[in-house]
Amino acid sequence: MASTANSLRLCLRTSRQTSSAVSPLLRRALSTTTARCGMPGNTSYLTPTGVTKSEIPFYNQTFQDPSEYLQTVLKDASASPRDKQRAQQMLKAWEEIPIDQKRELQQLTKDAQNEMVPLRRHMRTRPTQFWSAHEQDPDLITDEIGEDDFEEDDIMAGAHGKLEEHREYREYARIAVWEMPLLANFAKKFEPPAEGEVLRFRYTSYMGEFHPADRKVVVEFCPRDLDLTEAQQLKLCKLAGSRYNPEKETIKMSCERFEHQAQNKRYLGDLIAKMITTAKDPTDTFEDIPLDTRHYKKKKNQISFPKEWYMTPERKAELEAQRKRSLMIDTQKRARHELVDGVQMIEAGIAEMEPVEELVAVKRGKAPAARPLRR
Amino acid sequence: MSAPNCLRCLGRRPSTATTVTAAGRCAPFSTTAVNGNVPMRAKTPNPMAKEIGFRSGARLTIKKKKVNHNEGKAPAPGERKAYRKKIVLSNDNALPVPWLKNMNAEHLASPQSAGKVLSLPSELQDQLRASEAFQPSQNWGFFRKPSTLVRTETVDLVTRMQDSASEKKTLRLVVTGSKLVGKSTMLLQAMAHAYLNGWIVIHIPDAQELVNASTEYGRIPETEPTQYMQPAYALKLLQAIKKANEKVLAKINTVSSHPELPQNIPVNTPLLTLVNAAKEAEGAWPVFHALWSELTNPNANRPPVLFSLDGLSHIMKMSEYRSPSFELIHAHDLAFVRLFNDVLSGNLKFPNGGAVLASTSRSNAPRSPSMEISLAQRKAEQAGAAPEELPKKEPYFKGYDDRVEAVLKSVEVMEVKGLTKPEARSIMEYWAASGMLRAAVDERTVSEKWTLAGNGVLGELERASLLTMKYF
Amino acid sequence: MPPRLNILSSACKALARGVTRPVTVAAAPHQQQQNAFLMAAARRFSDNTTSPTTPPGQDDSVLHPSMFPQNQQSDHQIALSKLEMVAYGLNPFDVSVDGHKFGLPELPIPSEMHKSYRYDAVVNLMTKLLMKDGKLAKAQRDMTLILAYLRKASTPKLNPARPLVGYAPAPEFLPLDPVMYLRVAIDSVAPLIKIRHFKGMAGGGRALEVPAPLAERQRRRTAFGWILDAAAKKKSKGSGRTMFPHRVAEEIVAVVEGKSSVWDKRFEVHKRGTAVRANLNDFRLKTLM
Amino acid sequence: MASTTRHGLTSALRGVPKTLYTRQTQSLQQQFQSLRLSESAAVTNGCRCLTTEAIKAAPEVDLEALKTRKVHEVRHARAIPASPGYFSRVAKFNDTYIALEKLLAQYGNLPTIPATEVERVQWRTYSDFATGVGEKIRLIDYKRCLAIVKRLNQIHPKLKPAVVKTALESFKREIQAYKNVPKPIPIDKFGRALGVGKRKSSSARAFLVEGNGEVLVNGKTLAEYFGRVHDRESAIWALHATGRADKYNVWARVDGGGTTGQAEALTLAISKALMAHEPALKPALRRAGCVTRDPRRVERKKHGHLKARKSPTWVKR
Repeated sequence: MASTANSLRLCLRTSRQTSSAVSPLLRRALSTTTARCGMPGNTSYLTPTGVTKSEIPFYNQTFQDPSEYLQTVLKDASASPRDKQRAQQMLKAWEEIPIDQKRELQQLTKDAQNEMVPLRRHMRTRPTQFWSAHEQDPDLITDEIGEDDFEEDDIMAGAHGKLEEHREYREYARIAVWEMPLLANFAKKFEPPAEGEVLRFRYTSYMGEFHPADRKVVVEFCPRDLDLTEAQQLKLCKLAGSRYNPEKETIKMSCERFEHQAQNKRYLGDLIAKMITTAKDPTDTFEDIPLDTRHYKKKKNQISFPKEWYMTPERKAELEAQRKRSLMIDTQKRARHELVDGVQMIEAGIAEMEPVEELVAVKRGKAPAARPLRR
Repeated sequence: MSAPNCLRCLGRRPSTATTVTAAGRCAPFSTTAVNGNVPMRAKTPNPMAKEIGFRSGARLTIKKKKVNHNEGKAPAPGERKAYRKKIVLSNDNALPVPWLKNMNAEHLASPQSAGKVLSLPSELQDQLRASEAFQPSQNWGFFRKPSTLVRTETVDLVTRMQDSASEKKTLRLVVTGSKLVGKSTMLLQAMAHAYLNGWIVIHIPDAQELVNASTEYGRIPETEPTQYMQPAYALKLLQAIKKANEKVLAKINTVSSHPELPQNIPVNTPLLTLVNAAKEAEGAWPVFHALWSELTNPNANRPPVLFSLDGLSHIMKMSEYRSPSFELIHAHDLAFVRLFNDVLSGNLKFPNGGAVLASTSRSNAPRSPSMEISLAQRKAEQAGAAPEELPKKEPYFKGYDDRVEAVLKSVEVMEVKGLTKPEARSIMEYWAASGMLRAAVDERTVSEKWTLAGNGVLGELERASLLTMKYF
Repeated sequence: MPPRLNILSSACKALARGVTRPVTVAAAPHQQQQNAFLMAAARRFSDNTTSPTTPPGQDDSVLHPSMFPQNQQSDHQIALSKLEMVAYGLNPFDVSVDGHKFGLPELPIPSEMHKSYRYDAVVNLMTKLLMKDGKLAKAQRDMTLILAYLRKASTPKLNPARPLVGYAPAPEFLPLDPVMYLRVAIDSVAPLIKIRHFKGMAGGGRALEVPAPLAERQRRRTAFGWILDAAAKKKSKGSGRTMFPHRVAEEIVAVVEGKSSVWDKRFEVHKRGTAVRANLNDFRLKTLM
Repeated sequence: MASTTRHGLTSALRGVPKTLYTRQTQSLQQQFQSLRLSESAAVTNGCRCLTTEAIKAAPEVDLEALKTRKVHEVRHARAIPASPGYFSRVAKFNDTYIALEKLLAQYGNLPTIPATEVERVQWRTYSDFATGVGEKIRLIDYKRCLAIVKRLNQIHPKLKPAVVKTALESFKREIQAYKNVPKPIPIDKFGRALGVGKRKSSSARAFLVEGNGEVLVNGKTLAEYFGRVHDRESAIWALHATGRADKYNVWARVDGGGTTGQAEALTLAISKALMAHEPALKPALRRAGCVTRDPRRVERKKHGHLKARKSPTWVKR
């Protein structure tokens, strides 16, 4: 039992080692995947779409035991010498195995064959029905029959979904840990634009997703950077119209007319070139038209802390002098009794007023004056 | 709410309308009276409504609080305005200030009196009152005698007036400044100086009255472009001039006869009689015109003239008046405004010198963009700015007015600023001495009020110290 | 406080205590002058702790020390300690040492220096009573106009039959102190009592009227309420924003002159109070009180 | 075989390092150390729970060890509690109390500093501590406990041993109110102090610098910015009340809210800046009502009300 297992392992290992030379039989013995052919020398295991079966060597033909297969390999011209000598070794190993074991193995493979037949049958992808016509994800293409009945051999669909979710998380976690750091290799240090590079382009990317706005390109430049005379610069600004920002003195234009970024950028570049040429031609410099800045809403005036209030030594001295002066004034006025105090003034003023004759209270009711006057 | 109506009309006795109408004329469930050819009646309360008792249940009755109007008669028309505009120049409660001096002819021109408070002599008070130099919004009524603070700006202005008079030139100047800073007071001081020095003063206290279509107006024949006179205002102004300048006018005689006037005014009659010739409105404008021609007559010896106007921006826009073709009349087509602008723009000169002063207003003033821009330009020029760095006009702004800019092309601009602390101190001492400021006036108090008044804006200083609930 | 500075300051204190005042003042006038100057310098030429007492000093060409305000003892102490600190090589005017630059206002600062109590109590109360719909700014403007009117109004002629409150000054004073004017007017007509009505206690469904004393604030409130009612009945002369305040101000003047109908209200209340004062010891009230 | 696997499992669960098992000199006592209640877990979820600290994956079964060891030793294992007070009413508290007493006995004679000098600590309240421990502690006991704690806290900070510090930690509240002291406002190189004040929904930032009494609010003078004299006064009230109105200049940025709010926000801002310049003025400013921030805001509207408190008029039916 164990010995057979060992021999099986041996075969498996060999088959694993032979990278290019595929052993369909042995592989198939433990695989549920569709029959694929490994063309010798072709390492890719793609299902041969478009390739006719006749061209494929030993398509669907089964070997009784590994030796046959190895023989074919040795015969095969396209096999690499490395494979061939591997095959040699394996053949030797095979010869050494005692006969009864070989027989057992053949028996085993037969059984395996018989079991594998239904599994190995070529799985047809379902014809896309109407409902699943626009389905992107093939996993979601299902036929409703027998979808929900649950025989007790598996976890529920929700649980599968959960697992799927976890797999997704972990995938991104892996990316974050293993691949993101590699981005650092692409890092470039910033170098400021050179003298000649006056145009500043802005692109928009949505991380590979499609977005109607990702074709948009914006260019900003300062007329002063272009080598133009004052008049030409002014004309350029006038041409730019409402794209001119009088505060920053820049012109900012965008284009999303065409389908691709590159086209838009190209268009902008041409446009700027045209504008510059127009600005340069001396036939009509728009002298008579004043620069129109109505489109620009000026920011509220940026107020800032007054410089002359800064506490410099001069300022300090000046303030000291002021305070000294004012204290001097007060003390002098006090000394000369010239400091005007409102309350004292009032008292003094009242004192020198001539006293009014004192009114005497008479008994109530007698005096007519006592009766309150109505308005 | 149609349903209750319908139910109601089911229970209702046949109403007048339904009785009148022939059967089947009205829809069975409608509450509206049929108004086909039926004569509608005056609505009468339905006598049956009560006993049938629809709209039963409690009703919301809001009891109006009865206000008893048992007072006397309402004030006569114009009385309220008179009360509002009443100008009180003295307050017997206020203490007399011993050190206060009366203003005389030289005071305002002398730099020594800068930063001093001077009181107006009674005769001058009457003159200023006649020419409506005092305003009800100014707090004259707090003190025993009306007195003003002589500021450095005042001295500056007055000296310039004197110089122009002595050189027989006409000073053309616009007084600007922020709100409540004392522009009108500056005019008043200028007028005070003029009166004290025997000038002839013509003052238009509020330019708004000229343009807001409040006085009657009429076309002046054979004028191109058509000008409009304001006879009623002319009469008012003439009387003000007469009252204010009586003495001076009595001394001066006419140099030309004025045939256009109804009364014959021979040569060498005193101008006073000429002014008196205006008895009622319709004759007033020619008389004023005659007076004006006399004053501006080049070959005559006249005293210098001060022509002042408050609220400049009113006359720098379209007026409210309408021309016969019902278009708005430009303020410069009104004769008075035209005269003023002639002098202000320098087209017309007073032969013996004088001054024309205008002050902008901040309290009630329409925006006049071209006035603002040109005043800003003048200010920049005086500051010595090169012509290219003057403030520029908005190229695409529609609201500018060339006539206004033409007038203000070469005027001088004087901006009135806030008081300095010494000035503030002196006037606050005056207030305290007259018992209206119950506090010791020392540097700290002064500085504090100065701060509260937005760096010594005079009007704000008054608000902060006189018109306050604060108990000092 | 690091120990070194601690020691130094204590040393300064000791020295300052050691020097007696007469010595500094009399024996060394120059020293005193220096001290005075130092004091001024210490307060950065601010006169925050100045006392109104003016020392006799005629020489005003220079800043003579005797001109400086002198509440002496403490100032000498301060100046001396500062000098000592200088001697110890410390900056005497270091803010961290004494946390002020211009001298400290003496505490407690007067109550009208509190932001919320800046106005006189009466004025404040009256302003709040003038207020409608929570428009305090308008009420305050009205109050200023009232006070301004009182300042300009002619001296009131008192009516001997309608005596003012005890503390009322001579009528000439009143216009010069409008707040006092207002207070006098209100306190004079303020009723001492109000009449409380106990429903159905008098038997036969009649209310039992009992006089109850009023607190000061209540009295003023009632009085000003009456004044406002009287003002509401007046017809205003002018127009514009001065209408209402002038009416109220006129009423206040009328009150002081004894012409106002408010006096009658007060008289009525008092009379009623005296009439029903027997109800105070009514047995039915015993159950309540 | 089966027993071995079970044993492996248990050992894995207990997380006892395998060396314990391999070594023969391993006592039951040691084994049950691993069974003791973990303080932290008890404190967090406030109940006694039988936890093993750090659940590890089962160690790899190595057959040699299985062969060599004699398994019957650990078969009849009985749990012996870690603490002697395990069966008392308030076991954990007793333990802590005893521990504290030990500490006191040990370090009680270290030099102390007077209670006024000790940096203020907020100790946990009785209810807080009791719920934390999850035992029915008597108040009096906790008070005794705290007394010891405070005594230990008085030990001179330089000499206070680490064990004492750690012991005291469990009696301190998580949030120490005394720790958050406001940052002192610096005076920058231009001699300015920046104070920030708020009121209602306005906020103001005021730069205070020595000067001659000029005030600029959003670039305007006081009179231009505040139409109302009352507001101007309250804006510079801090300066007015301390008689500094002519000693400083103010340059302020204000936004939000209405005039009153802005003015009183300025009051607070200026007074804070002033206190940065002259700390000694604080009592005066406090008495002038310029130090406290007025917390009143607009009351929120409630559902079922028309405004904050106004409810719709009652209609019959």
